Amino acid sequence: MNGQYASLLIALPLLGAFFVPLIKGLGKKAIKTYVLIITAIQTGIAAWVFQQVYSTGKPIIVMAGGWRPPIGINLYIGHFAALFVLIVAIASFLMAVFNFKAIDVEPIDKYAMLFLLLMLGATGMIATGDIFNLFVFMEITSITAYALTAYNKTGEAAEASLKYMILGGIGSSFFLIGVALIYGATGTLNMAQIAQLAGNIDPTVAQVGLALIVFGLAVEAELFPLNAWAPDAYQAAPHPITAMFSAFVVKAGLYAMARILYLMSSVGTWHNVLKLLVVMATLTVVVAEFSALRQRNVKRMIAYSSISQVGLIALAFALGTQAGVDAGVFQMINHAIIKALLFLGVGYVAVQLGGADIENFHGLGRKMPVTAFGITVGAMAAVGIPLFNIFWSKLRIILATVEAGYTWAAFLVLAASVVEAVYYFRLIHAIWFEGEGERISESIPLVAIVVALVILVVAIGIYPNYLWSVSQKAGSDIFNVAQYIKNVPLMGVGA
Amino acid sequence: MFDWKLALEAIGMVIYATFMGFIFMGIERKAMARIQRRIGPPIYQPIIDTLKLLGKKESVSHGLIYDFGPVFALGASITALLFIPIANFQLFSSNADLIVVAYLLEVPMLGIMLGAMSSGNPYSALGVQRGLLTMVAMQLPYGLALIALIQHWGTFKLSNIVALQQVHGWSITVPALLLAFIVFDIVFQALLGLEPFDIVSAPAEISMGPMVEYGGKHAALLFTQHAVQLFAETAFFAVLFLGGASNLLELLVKQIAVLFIAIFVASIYPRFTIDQAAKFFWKWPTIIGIIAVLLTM
Amino acid sequence: MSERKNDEFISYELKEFKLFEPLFRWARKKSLWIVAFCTGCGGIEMPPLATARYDFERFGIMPNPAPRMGDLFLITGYVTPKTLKRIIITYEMMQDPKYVLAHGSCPINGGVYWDSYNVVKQLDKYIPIDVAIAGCMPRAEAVMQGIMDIIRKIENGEADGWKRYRENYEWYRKNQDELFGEGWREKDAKRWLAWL
Amino acid sequence: MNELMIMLFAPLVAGFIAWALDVRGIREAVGVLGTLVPLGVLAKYYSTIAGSNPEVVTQTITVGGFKLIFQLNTISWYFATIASLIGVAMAFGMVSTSRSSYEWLFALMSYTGVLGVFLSGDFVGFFLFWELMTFASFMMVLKRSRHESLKYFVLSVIGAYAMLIAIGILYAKIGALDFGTIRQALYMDAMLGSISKSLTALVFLLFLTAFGVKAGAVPLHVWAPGAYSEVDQSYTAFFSGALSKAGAYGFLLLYILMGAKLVAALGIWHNHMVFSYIIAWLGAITVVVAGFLAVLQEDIRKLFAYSSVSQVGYILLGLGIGTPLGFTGALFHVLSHAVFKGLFWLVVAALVLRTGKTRFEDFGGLAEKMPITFAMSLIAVLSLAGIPPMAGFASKWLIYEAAISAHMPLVAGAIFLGSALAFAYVVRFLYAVWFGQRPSDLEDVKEAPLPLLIGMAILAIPNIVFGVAPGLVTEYLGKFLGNPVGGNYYKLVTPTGTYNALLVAVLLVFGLAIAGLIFIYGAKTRRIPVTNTYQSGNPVTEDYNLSMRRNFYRPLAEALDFWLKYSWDRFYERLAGIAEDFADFLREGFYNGNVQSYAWYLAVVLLILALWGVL
Amino acid sequence: MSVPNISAFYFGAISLILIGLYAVLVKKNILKMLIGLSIMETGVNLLLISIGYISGKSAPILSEGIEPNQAVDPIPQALVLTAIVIGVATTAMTLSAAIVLYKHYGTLNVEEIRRLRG
Repeated sequence: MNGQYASLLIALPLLGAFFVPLIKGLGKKAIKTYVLIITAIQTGIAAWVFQQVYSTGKPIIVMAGGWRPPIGINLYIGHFAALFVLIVAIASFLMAVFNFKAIDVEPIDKYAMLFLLLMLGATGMIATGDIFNLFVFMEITSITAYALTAYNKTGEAAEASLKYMILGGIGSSFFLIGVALIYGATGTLNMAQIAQLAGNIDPTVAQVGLALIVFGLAVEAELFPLNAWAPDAYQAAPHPITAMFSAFVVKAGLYAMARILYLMSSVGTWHNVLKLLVVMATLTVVVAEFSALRQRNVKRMIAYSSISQVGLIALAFALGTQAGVDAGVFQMINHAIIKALLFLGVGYVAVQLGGADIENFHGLGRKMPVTAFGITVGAMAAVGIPLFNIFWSKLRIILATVEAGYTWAAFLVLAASVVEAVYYFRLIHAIWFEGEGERISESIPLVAIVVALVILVVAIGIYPNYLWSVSQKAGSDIFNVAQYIKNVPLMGVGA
Repeated sequence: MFDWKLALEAIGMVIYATFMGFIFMGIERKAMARIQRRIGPPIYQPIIDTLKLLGKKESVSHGLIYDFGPVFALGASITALLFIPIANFQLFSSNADLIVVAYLLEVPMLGIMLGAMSSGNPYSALGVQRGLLTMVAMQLPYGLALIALIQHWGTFKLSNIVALQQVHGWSITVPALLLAFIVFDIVFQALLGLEPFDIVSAPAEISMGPMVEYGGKHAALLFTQHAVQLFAETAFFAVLFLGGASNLLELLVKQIAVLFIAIFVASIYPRFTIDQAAKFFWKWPTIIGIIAVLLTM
Repeated sequence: MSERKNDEFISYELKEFKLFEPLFRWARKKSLWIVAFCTGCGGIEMPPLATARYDFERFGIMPNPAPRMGDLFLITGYVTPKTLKRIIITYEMMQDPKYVLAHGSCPINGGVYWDSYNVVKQLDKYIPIDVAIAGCMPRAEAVMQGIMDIIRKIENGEADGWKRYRENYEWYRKNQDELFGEGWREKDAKRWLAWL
Repeated sequence: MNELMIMLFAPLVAGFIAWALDVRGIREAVGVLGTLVPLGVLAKYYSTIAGSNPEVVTQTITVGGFKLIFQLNTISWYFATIASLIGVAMAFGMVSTSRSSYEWLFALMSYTGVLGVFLSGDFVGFFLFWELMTFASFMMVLKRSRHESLKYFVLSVIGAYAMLIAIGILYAKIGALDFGTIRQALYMDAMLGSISKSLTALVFLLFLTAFGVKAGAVPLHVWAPGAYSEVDQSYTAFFSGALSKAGAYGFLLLYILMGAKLVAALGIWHNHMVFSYIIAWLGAITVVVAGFLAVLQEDIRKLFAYSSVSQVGYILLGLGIGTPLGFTGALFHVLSHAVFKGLFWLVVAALVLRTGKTRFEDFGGLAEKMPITFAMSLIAVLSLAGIPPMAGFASKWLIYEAAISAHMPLVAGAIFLGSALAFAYVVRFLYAVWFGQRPSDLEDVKEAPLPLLIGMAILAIPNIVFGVAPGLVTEYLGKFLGNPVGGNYYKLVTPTGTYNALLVAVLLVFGLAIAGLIFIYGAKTRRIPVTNTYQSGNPVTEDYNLSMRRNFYRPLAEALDFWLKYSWDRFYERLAGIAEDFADFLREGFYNGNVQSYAWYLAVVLLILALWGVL
Repeated sequence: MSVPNISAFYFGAISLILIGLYAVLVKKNILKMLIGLSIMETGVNLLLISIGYISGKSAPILSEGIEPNQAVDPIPQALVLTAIVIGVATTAMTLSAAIVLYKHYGTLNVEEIRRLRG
């Protein structure tokens, strides 16, 4: 059985999205269950693909329309893509469960469509092997993200989505210029072939093209000066969508940036692009942490924390060493789990107690103990406390950073994580030891999800070996480009 | 294995020290009187006083610790005494060195404090506070003087120091140790609680300081302890700086010489208040001590 | 009377130390500590004794502020009820054997203030006096003579004021309560609390 | 071989069970059992470690790609036994003082953390358990007060991250993380000098901050008073008894791993190793400053907190001297400080539990009401003040010997002053709490509960045993340090001095006998009430409290007013304020909500890219 | 493919992009910003087309008269098609957001729309 049905990963959400208007008449609950089923199937397929790729060790190549690359567009589902498509699917499934409780604004069918398209866009960005296809999927993700940010129909939501659109628009147009330059220089759009030809193209054009592509993707991946839209978008978007944003949408952009960065590694001036990225990533971590320090709105605080952790991943990728990339991937997985847990918890509190201000969190320990416990574990894990999962990945990243010679970056990142510890523990103190309140009943499915995620976090914290080996394989998938080129069956045509 | 000779020697030494201690207290009062052109009490007056206190028909106590305090003080003084190499009697000095003896000489202070504190009298509490602050103030120069000495002779053992002094001449002949001698002498005033630093039991202000509630046999115990302490301190001083002694008479002469220095200083100076004393101790004696220590580095 | 026996102020053990008694009597004679609690106008008469001219330290006499250690209690001059309260408390704090030396005529019979409402006419009714020195403030020589009398009395065992106080404590107590009223100690102690 | 694992994780598992069950009886039992297991395992291993052929017990597990090595050699056995001894005492203390299972969970987690720090043989395990220990103790403080706990956490996390960077640098330069290889590489490197002098200095500074924070050296001691006093006192016995020892262990580790390299890099000055001279002076300053601050405190917990900081200063000083004698003194002081400070904190726990008060002016006259606790505190007082027949004196004596014979006179002078201050604040505690007139509201105070008393007994016995027989400890330490201290188990003989503890005890008894004889000879004593004291004749009443408990050392404060103007607390508060304002400025400045300015940020980045291309 | 010769079309495209960027950066009114955005997109599309253009060749429609090697490179043209569609979608989205903003904020001036900040 060749991997052709792996293309179902792309087809299923697309078809699902377009069938939504048909069942619009059956009422809101039906639509939500429909979305749940679609995401469940998607998770099943993704799990099967993951098992297939990791057992055989060979990536699955899907040729669109049977055309062999570089003419046709191919989906390259390697170790990383398999892993991350699974994470995207699981996260969407969890958020689909959360939809039941969190979403009641009127046009549910449009929400369901956008929800599925967002999942599609992210999966596509990760799986594609062609840079223009990457641009198309990126645009799908961005447009659905703009719509979903404005979904709440409040003034703030519209303002946030406007900011996102303008900045996203500029970013994607420059990304397109980059693609045009690369295409102009190499004459092909297929990533594998670009990697082959990148060596002998004119260095200035290659550098400008690479810089512009990285710039375009950096807007999507929230690096320092370009992430001004992110806090507002996270705050204004509906709760499940914020969770999806931080869990995988940003990461898809980050992965794409890393993929292209390492493809073009044979370009002459590759190293100072990396240096620029290290500087931007460190600044992201520092600025985001400091801005979260005196935050009244907990959702915005966790948004800042998510941006800073993503900055940490970007730093790991920008180190340019195998250890750095592995650590970055490991951090990506842990961060996805943590942020899903945190945004789920905070969102659920905002839904139950109306609003995500710190006042509602006073005495949460008594009002909603399980959610409070989930948020506490998520916060402690995010800070990097030993028995939880981020500790291992943060340790890996710091060791890789210092090994790569950026000791100053390690200093700044650790100073920032001290600040992170301060505001997270202020939150924990507010939850458990301040204010009082009587117990409110919490819905069973959400409690189940929170407990499952907590168990996952602690399990990885105590026994990270399996996940570390998975992320090592995924890291090598990105890092050694030669293996990537061998895997893609190029037709050997080209200049 | 219990060698009787050492035990007898020890008991003899304790009796001798107590007796000589009382005589020293008598000399002290007699000399003060003679300086003030008074006849002054007979030298053995402290013995009479102690006997009178012992003879008291009634004895009052504020509790177990009130009784334990003076007993512990006297016990500690006797222990300290037995570790100092008195003249040709080695006693137990081979088993302890300078730091141990210096600490043992300060332990009676805790005994007196314990008793005074448990009496519940505010005057005694004030006396305790002043006693402790004097001790804190004088500890730094005291330590520096001892350190200078140890660094010069290179050993902590008292018996070795005495032996070295027999060979190389007294400590005060060495210039650096002369400075240490001066510092130690100032500290000696505070250790004995004589005039410039007798804030501890300032008679006029807080009526005998810590000893205000003591009467009868408790006061007798404290007087005996003061006597033994006086003898031990002067012997310690003589051993450290004046080259110990081959026989008791020579030691006695040195002890009385040291005592007279203290008496002359005491009968001239008015009393320091406690924070003046602290500031004084941390200014001049400490500076001289540091110089002495650096010289003997 | 019986419950008076173990009154917390006075203890009644009269155990005699037969063996050392002559030694202790010699020691008591040779070392008298004065409770420097100089009441009344004679207080200024006592310091000259300590100066070079008279120097009572020759006889082992030393002014000592703490009553617990003191033996010789000097009542130097007139005694008002307010001072008498302090005198009684201090006297009872002193440990046996203790002697009282009354200076001047006021403690004997009120002296110059014989008709004053506020002076205690006969001190002997309240605390036992061993030696009284007549004179409206006797000079230093007279006081020295008084002290020599005290020493002589101690020597031949006559100075038994403290024994008299103990044996007929009841009589003394009655006189005191008669003057100050019952339970005057607690009342007086609490009087100052409001002010503090 | 996996006893090490059982020993290490038994408390953690017990903590979780106690937290999960949360039933009054079972929770305490599980907790106490959890602390007893490590002590049992360590006792079992005593024969292999300290026996004739001492062989090191090791155990390696791979976690997340890192190979964690756990080893039990002489020095780690020593520290682990002290920690578990205090842990058992803490457990007994907490049986009567802690109400919630939250405290049991995090107390036992910090216990595992400390054991992990002592047993780990490589930096990742060391850092992991170091963070775990910090986090668990922080959560104990978080429950009581936010400000103190955050101050504690920020400082110790800064320390932990400084250590992480130092580990990273070493990992980058040497490529390995376990102590054996690092030690070998650095030893070789001392000659070759491939790691530059400045880099070694940086690594030394980072390790200094990391271990200085945990040990509480002066500039970084700010968290200690708050953290020690806010927590449930019987846990503080462990907190200040064992956790501060992790800092001391860190300094010792510094010597073991980087000793040769540091000497080669930082050189020798007046035949003292420069880096050890710095540590010695750090210790000396800590002793004096914390001593003065301890004397002037009004709150009983603050007094003992500063006293802990000052006593750990002694340990640093001992380590700083650098000679084997210095090490013996320091490590002996680790034991004696853990023991008598643990005892003090249990006494404070009993006092706070029974009276509910913490300031000196509310205490008084408790000696009759709580006689056993009073006896225990008397033992602790004698030991801390350094009265000869007690453990405190033996270790302090060794440190004196080492300091003076290593020609560090001014440092030795600092210890003299420090020990006098220790004497002063300990006597102040005795007076304020146990003696004098009892305030009326303390009439119905009962004796401390039985488990707390057991805990105190556990800690009091070693005080006396190691006091009278210090040789036991020095002989064990000798195995590791090339026995600088001779003499049998009750007599210490060093090249320059001797101290015969048993003889001092015997003579003290002999002296007490003589004094007792005189005492018995006099008239039979009659007990009189507290009101029968000489107030120059005025009658005394129970209502007005005559004892002088507040501002006991007011004159000393006046003598020191020049120095007391400066305080580290205010300095750190201002620093934190500046950091928070900077954060506000950054957030308001950058995320100002205007899309236009966001677009300008993009344009600026484009400009940089354009210029980049040109460069 | 040799280095694309920098011909006039590139200057046109780049200038269009810069004009669009200028409009977004300077104009206070949201609509003007959106117009600037779409100008930028057209500029990008023009750049994309001009990359595939080979002077002197016809449009890449293989009608009967045109041989493959006479036609211009068809791929960029395909890319531009999708880019235009995406441009339309984004512009529609931003305009609807502008309408909602106007309804809530009552103004289109970018300075006033600043509720989400800090």
